Amino acid sequence: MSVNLEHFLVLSAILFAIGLFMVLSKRNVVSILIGIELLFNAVNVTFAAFARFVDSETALAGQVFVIFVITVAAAEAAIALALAMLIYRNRGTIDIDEINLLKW
Amino acid sequence: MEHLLAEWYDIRDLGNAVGHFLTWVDDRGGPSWLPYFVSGIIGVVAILLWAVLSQLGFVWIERRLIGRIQVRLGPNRVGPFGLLQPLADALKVLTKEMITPANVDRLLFWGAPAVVVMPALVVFAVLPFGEHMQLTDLSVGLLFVIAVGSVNSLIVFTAGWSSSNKYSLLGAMRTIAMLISYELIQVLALLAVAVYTNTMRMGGVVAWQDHYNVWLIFLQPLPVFAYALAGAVEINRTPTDIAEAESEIVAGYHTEYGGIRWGMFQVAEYIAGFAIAAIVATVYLGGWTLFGLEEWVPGWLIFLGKVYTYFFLFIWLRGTLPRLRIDQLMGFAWKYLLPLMLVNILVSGFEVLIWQEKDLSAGVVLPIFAIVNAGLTVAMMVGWARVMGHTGSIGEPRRAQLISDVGGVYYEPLPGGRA
Amino acid sequence: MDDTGSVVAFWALAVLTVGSALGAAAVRDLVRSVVCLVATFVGVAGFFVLLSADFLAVAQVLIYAGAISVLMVFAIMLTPRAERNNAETFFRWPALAIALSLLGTIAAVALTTDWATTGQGFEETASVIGNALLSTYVLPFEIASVLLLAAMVGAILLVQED
Amino acid sequence: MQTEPLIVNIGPQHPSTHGVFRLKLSLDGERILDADMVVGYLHRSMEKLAEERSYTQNIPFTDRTDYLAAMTGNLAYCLAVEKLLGVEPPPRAQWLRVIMAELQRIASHAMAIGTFINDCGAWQTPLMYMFREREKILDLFEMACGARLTTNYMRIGGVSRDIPAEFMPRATALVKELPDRIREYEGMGLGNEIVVARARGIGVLTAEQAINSSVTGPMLRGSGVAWDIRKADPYAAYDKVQFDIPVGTAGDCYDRFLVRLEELRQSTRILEQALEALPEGPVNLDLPLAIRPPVGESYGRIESPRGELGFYIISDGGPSPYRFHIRAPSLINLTSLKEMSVGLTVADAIVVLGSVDIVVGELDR
Repeated sequence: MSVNLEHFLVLSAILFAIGLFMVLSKRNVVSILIGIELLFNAVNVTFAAFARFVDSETALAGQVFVIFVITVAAAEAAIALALAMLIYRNRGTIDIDEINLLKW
Repeated sequence: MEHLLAEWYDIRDLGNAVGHFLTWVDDRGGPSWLPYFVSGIIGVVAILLWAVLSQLGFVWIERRLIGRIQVRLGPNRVGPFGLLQPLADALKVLTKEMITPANVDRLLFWGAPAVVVMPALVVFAVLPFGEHMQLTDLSVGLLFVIAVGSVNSLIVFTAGWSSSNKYSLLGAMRTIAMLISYELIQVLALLAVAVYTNTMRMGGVVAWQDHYNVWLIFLQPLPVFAYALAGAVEINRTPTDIAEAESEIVAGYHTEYGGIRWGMFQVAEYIAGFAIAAIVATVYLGGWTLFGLEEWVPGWLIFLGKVYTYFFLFIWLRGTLPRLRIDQLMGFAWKYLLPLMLVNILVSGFEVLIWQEKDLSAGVVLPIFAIVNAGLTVAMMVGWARVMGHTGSIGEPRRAQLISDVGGVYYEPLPGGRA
Repeated sequence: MDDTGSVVAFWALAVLTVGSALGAAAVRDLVRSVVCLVATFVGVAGFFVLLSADFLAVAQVLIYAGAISVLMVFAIMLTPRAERNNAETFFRWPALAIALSLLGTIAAVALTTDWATTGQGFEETASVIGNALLSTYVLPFEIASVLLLAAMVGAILLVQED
Repeated sequence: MQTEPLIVNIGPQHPSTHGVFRLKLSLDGERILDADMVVGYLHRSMEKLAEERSYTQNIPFTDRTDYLAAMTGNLAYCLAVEKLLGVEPPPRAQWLRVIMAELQRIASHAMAIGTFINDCGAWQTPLMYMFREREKILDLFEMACGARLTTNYMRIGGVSRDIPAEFMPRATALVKELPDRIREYEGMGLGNEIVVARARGIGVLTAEQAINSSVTGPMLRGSGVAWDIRKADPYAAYDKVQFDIPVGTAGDCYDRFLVRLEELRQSTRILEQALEALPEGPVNLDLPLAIRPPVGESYGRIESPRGELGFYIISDGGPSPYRFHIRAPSLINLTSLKEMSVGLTVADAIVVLGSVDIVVGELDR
């Protein structure tokens, strides 16, 4: 029995699906953010798995890319949570069903 | 591995005995993973045993020492010199009732003390107790210890939040705020070390110090100070025990815990204290080496000596200093330490660059760097304090004014609205 | 990667990661959801170690488990208790369908493609990544730092009171 | 943003409230929006009980109001009753009263300083040092009257008994070593950057505010008002001793701390003079135990370690007071707590509370 690239890919696909489900269906802005973080993590695992398993000249490029993803994720989380705070401050709720100013 | 090993009875490095045992296991046949498994188990059990025994010992030492500092005797009734006091304490904690208040988030409330010891213990996995006495020499050991420490804050927060107690909540928020600030300081402190030693392996850092026969504390005086402070913040020791400030918020995040659950927090705090002491000893104080003495004295004894000496500092500070306020502590991190640490990294980078580019001999440059860095540290610390407008308590009156007649009013508001 | 240790580690981590990710999606209380998320992050860090990306693993723990989740906890704490549920909108079943079909697609692609694999792990990743960041990828590196700065300033501006 | 303040109850059971006192804080994060003090958890109805007992039987009550300064409590009450009776105790009793009151002041201030640094977050060390001297003083009290805390030593018309022979050498030795000890305390508190950082500029009470809210004692002097009843309205033998009034200038916790430290020195100075001047003679007027003062009212006040301690007594000519009221400095000093602590943080509020130096037994009689 061994662990191959496919194992990691399927695993990250599962993580991705869970994250996607949360992003699409959750009511709370913070829950949606949790989903987005799961998406990022799924992608990161894929990157690292490809870097590890796939035969390539620049094998570590995948890991470097993960670094960038983590950086962007940190920035994204900070901004998104600031936005959530702002929405809460202005609208008194962080329920996305209630945040419908752009809906007509 | 084998070619490095001395005889099994060479206790200068207990790794020898373990290595021989593993070869013996390997020779008996069996699956290939067995030696790894066995060595892992041995390492984990050894670290656990050491941590718990040290903790028990230091409960007694701390209480006696603090007693000595406070002109009293300390525990002296249970056993000779009160030596069995830690056992009595442990028994008491074990038999006390664990109260679960109403309205707590039960799962998190019970879970937090169960896992709180883990991060502190995991740190020891990358710390070399001796040349071969290291569970794993992770290539990013320096970052690893910080990363694990940051997990600790989350557990503490969980404990405080789930208690549904306002004191706990305040303590938890304080913990998080402080740890985020001081994590940055820790990273910058250890980054300067990585700049110098060109490695993030703990073993590599020790080897570097051994090779150049110099401790990093001499080359990096500012980071040592910063790391020591950040470590004290992380383990909630005075003068930075703000998260469990007894006089303000009772016991902070573990106010609602009793019995062995409280005991787990206590154990975790001690072990985290040992972890900080061990990191400082490894990174800045030469780890298990002592300028050649490790040839004769077991390296792990040297290492433990350094760890315990450093831990003694914590005890001393606890017996001596009052507590800072949280905004003072945070301001110190962001306004004072952070700029200095950034400058320090720049300086370290320049020094390493000069050293490498000019191809100078270590014997010449390292003493110069040490003197330059020490001077620079003092100059920066004093100068930046002046720039920040801190004059210290020098300007404050040391005596009240003495008046011989009643009735006068001598009130003057403080200058600059320092309220 | 066929030694027993790796296999056992993979499956253990898989159970931890997927289980806690499911937990993050399923539990009702938002704080518990974040705790589950932290467990997921730690599991993913474990995968990074398995994939001989130890620098990534540490960065993962440091940034995701140490910083981002703390940020989320703060955001949750700043909202009132009534807002701390983790419920779904009416879009639950369609979302589940979309997610499952995507999972199926990715899994099918992953399993049917013939990847040009090699068995080599990496020895020392941190220094190689560091060199790469400051040579090949110096432009993205700088852009990322500008992005972080912008995000920092933006976040402060956004939540500034009046 | 709609936020609601976090209400945190400091006390009634809390390590830093020095007893069962409750401080209700409204917090915005860590900042105090409102501070509300709730007293009454230790109310023992002493003022009413005293109306049912004879004048002499009431003396033990005065031990138990300010239990950290029982001697001064006794003294104030006895002064009030003596005023009512129009009697003057013999000189030896007057000097003994000064000695006991000043010893008590040192013991009480030592406790106040120790707990203050404790409230700043020190881990018991200053308190233990202060206790060292306090123990010696309590030993002296034990010699004089057999009790350490609730002394019940003063009597109407003098003191209950003369001091034993071994009292004087012990007291003289103590007074000799006190200046050194005080220097030690000074180093412990003022030589410590953290104490200064925690106390300077915190809990400012201007002279005007202090006077308006009838604050007395070290708090008033810390706000820069030179006021001391020992000088303004001398009692016992205080008109025969030399001492100065220490005053602060800024009215913050630090200055109150300075004033208390300096008062330790001044008390030592008074003790030196009093031990020197102690005359021979009777210590008591030997009044009968059951006295019936003439109809009238009197107010006896002294400078207790915490401020002006006054006993207001109305006599209807009967064997027990018609009205017995205590002006407790702890309670009145504490009323300015809100003024001092709003706008500060939780940690500061504890320091401010420590600098007020309350005794809950006096807060709720």
